[in-house]
Amino acid sequence: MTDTEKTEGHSGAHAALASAKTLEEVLNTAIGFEDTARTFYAALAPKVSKPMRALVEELAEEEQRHYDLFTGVRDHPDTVAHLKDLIATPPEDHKFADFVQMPKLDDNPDDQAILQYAMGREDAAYKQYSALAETTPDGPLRDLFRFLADEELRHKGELEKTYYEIIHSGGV
Amino acid sequence: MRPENYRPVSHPPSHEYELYFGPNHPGIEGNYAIRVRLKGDEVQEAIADGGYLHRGFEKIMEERLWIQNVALVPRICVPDPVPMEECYSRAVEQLGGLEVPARAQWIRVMMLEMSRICAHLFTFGGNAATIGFYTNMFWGVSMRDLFLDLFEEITGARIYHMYITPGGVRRDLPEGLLDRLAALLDDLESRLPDFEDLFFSNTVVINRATGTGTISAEEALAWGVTGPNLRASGLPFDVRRDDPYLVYPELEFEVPTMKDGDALARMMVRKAEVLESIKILRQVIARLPHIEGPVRCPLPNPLAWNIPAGDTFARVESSKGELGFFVVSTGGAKPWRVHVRGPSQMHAVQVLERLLARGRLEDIAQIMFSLDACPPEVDR
Amino acid sequence: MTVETGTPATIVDTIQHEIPGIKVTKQGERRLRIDVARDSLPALLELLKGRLGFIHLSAISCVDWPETDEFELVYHVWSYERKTLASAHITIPRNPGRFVSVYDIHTPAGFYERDIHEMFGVVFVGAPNLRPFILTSWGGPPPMLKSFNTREYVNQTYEWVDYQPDWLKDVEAKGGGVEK
Amino acid sequence: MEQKGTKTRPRKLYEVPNMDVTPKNKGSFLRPLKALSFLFREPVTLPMEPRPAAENYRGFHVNDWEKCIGCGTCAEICDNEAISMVHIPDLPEDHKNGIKPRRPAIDYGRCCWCALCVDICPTGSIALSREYIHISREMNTFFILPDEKGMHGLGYPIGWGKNEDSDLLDLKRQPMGEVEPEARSDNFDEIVDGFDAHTALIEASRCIQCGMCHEACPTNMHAPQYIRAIWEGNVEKAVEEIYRTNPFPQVCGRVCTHRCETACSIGRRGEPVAIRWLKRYAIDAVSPAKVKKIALADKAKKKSGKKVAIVGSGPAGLTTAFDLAKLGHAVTVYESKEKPGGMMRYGIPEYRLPYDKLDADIAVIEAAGVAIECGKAIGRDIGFDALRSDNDAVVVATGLGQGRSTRIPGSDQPGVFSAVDLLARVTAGESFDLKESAAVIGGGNVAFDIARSLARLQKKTFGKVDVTLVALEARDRMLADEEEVIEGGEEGVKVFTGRGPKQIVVENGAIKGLETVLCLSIFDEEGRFHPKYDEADVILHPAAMVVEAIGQATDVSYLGKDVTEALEWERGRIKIGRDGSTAVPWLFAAGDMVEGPDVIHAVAAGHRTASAIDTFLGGGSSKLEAAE
Repeated sequence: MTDTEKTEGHSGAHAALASAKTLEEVLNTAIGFEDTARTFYAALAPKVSKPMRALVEELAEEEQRHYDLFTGVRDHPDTVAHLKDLIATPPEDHKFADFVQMPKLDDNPDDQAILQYAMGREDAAYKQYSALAETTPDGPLRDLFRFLADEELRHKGELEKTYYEIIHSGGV
Repeated sequence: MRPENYRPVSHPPSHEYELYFGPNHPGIEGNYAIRVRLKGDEVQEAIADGGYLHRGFEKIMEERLWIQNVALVPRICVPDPVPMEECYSRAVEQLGGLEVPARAQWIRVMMLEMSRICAHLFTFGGNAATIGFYTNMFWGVSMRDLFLDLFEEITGARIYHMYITPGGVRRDLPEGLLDRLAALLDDLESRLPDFEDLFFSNTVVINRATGTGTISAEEALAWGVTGPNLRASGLPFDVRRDDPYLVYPELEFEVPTMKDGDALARMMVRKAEVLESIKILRQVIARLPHIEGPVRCPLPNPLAWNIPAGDTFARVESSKGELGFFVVSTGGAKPWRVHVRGPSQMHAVQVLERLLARGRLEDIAQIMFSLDACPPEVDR
Repeated sequence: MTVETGTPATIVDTIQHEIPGIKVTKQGERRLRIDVARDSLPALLELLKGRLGFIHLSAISCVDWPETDEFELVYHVWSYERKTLASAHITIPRNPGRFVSVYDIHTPAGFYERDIHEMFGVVFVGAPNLRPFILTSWGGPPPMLKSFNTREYVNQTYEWVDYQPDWLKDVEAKGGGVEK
Repeated sequence: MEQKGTKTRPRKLYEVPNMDVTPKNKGSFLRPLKALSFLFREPVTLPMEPRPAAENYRGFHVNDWEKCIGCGTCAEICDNEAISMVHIPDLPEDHKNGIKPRRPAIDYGRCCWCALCVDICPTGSIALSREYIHISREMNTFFILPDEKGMHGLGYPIGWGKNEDSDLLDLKRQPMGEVEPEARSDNFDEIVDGFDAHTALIEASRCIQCGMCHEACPTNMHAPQYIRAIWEGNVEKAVEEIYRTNPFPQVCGRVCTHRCETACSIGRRGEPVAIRWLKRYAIDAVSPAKVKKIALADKAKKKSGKKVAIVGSGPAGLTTAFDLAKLGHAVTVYESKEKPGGMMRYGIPEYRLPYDKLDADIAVIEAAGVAIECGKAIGRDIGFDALRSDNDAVVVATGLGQGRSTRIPGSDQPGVFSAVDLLARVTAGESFDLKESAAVIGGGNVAFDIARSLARLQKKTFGKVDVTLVALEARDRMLADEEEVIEGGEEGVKVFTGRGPKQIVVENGAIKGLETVLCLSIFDEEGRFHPKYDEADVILHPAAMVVEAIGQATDVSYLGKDVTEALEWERGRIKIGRDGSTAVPWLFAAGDMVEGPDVIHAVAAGHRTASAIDTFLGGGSSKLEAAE
């Protein structure tokens, strides 16, 4: 399962991001990704069965918050300084998602499939941004990629917790 | 007064009068009252009147668990509580089939004999005080206080120890207790000659006590006299020997007796018994350290402890005489009936009434105290 | 002074021989339990005292059995010679609760019968003195009867102390308090 | 009256012994003056201030509020009723672990300082100090609420404290016979023998009636009452007390998670009373016919004319059915499997819970008038709406029948089973492709149930055992009961703790083994369940079949579209009120499918749901003890 398959949501994303120069452009692309994810989940919600709907709506809201966060950073008066303190406490990578298979989402997925799909997306995004952070020289652009990577990782951590609490429940 | 209001009222003949002796605390034993009909100072008739120390033990013991009664029984007899605890515990052990470990038996003998010495030290005081001779009382009671200190060390309480429970005793002896006991016994023995000079061979006391309240051997047997009072009339009967319990068969001790059966004889027997108890305690002090093992057999949870149905009559030789507990169980968690047979029930009522009838007003207190009649046992 | 202790066997034979329908069981080292008809109790005591040396009446115990509506009287007599305690058990109907006094056989019976009369209400015909001794100022029923409820009597007659210490006021202010 | 004053010579009855103590010489009149010598001796002077009491002294009470759990046993044993318990609201209160916000107060107008309270205190918190002076004219100062500082806060040392010799509690549990590992390795006979009458009596006698178990039990069973009944030898009364709250004594007597024993105050310093096994002893000791008579004593005579359908015959469904039937409602239970009992039958191996014992409980429920129709799957054989139309109320209690899969790579192979399905097949006796070596993923009781069942089947077919169990949790934080882990080990189950499943290795169509990675920690900073893996540390556990026992899910497809839409949902489960009611007025839900985790909680939920339905059907206040 190569990386590209994992990120078919971000079509040709890698090339676009690599070529972008200014903070402005990078943030706009990232916001674009969040927007596609949000609309994807929003569209999925009505289709799934009601027990699962709340979960998908939750994911949509989560993406919405990301969207607002990134736009907030973009419109921030002094983006560079703001980025510095945002990177201060990077979350940990629990690596759990590395071992979760990325399912195809049909029209009637169960909660486990939905969560696995979401974690797969976050994991892919995180890997992508951190890879870019590595390859960009020091400076605001590198901080931005670092920030985006942290955000995706934090989101993934949340999803892993939810995954565990739902799947590993029941029985004594 | 109009004739129709006249009603005949009987008055005693002019030369006789009725005296209420008490209710008070004659000597040290406990509140008691005697109604005496006198001619001059010759007692014609005496009627004992108890009930001032009735706490209804037998009734409230029927409403308490077997273990809870351990806290009640010592309070039945004020000067000599330990035999009460032992007698109740043994009755429960007999009914429940409990095996008391050896060490506990020896500790119980130690407690019983120490308590006997304390009670007799009381009578040293009592016999003296009832004829107005108070020094002996101060000496006797102060020696007794040293024993109470040892009781406090062993059991945590001075007089009502609540230490002997069915199945053994509640705790083992503290460190070095036996040595302190041995020292105290030596101290007591060294002081006995002082008591002797001051009181027991005091001509005034001897004259006063001789011939007072005499009980012959047949009368003693007929009236149910037991303990030192019986032995003072010449009959060597002692429950520790006739109906042995605990480890008394393994102990050497004499049963001191006198012949005359009067107040003096009773004093002498009690004084001799103090020596015998000291002898017994010394044997216990020698043997106890070599007797290992638990001090109590395992008991079920006291809140859920049924004693098998049945009845038993346990007897103990208390300082006053033969103490008996008749305990009936219907297999429940509480006794069905506990009848306490205190020795003073004989000495303080019928025996006292008969002896007073032969005596004089000034002898009343001495006669009662020479019998060591203990009102709390009578009233329970 | 040697007093040969009669083996229980000889005691048992003598008793069973003399009094028909009597049941004697050995209840321990120096204990005999005798179940006897109530009418032959005085004769039994006479026999025990006269022939077998049971001269000491240790106690008379009374036990109230409401279910069978009976009093059980137990006469404990001790023999100094044979070093044995014989407990003779008889039962008498609760009402009229009368029985013959054995005072003339054993003087100590005077106290026990008087005590049982006072505590259980049993009337001993021929007893020298059944006047109240302990409960002189008691107007109620014989208190040792199982029917007499001491807790009820206490609650009717006496007041429970109502303590109001400061710590209790604080606890009650917080909504707590003594649990009944 | 004898003649007075004459000296009668005693008739020679007995020989007078040699010990003659008549005073030798009367001594001179002045002898007593020797006592004057005391004037010149040093007087014995004692200090005026109070003498320190002996080490064992029984003085005023002290009570360590940290240790005290407010169980009230001191008040129970006090022979003068001097101790009364005082409720103090702001103290810690935790019914699950047997802690009550109350402390003993002592009335020194009644106390006789016997220290029985100290000797029986389960936690050893109360003791008598060496303080003995208290002088006051103020009556209220004699009623004290002692803390560890004591009556006047002077912190006197403890005099009579808890001590080995005088401890009145029986801290050791009666031994329980069990089948030896060797003898049980290849069969499903019941392991625990159960108490015989004598041992049960002694075990029951250990209970001090403090009632902590009653409050800790999810369905508030009357354990103190039935234990006391067993102790009195009245097993029928014990069964009566049990059926007041639990129609599954045979089941709960064997497999309950015994929350009561966690709260038992004897467990503070010793082993808790074996409350679960005593329940089993009581129900085993009474004939089934007698049990029926006792259990149905409070059955309503008249019929209510109302009909209730219950989907699922697990503990929740059947308890609801039992209560409603006793209230006079017509109840039918629909069960998809061949036999009723749900997880109790198809999830618990027979060595834990024999099926005839389960049937005995169910027989009593059927005797109450509950009709159980097996092999009827709602949604397949009977439509849900058809069910709705001819019933006044419907209860769904289908539990968590579906085993979750880890969905790690290779988990879709034919040799990979879910524990729940496999256990059901073992119960039903259906054959399946048993391999000589097996691996089980999961660390809970279900995982151990399937691991130990496989061990038995392997021993029976292949003569040897090769089962590896892989659990995420560390050894000291296993989800499974301790005895499961120990007994499993005895039966040859190899247990690996702290391992997360990575993938199932498959080579040319056959399973070779299970790869796992080290799991560093399980909970994150906020204490939420979020395992952290160290991908460097990988182990391959050779196995030819794999069973996943990592969780269970509910299948609610039978509800149909519109009911599902009408209901409220929370994380994949129906959202219910405390009494089992749902957003749909006539539909109720109970048991594992809405809230777990075990049989006893399902029974409690069953009671609550039954009383809610009874009210819904207009039955008014239900006679049943509604378990709050």
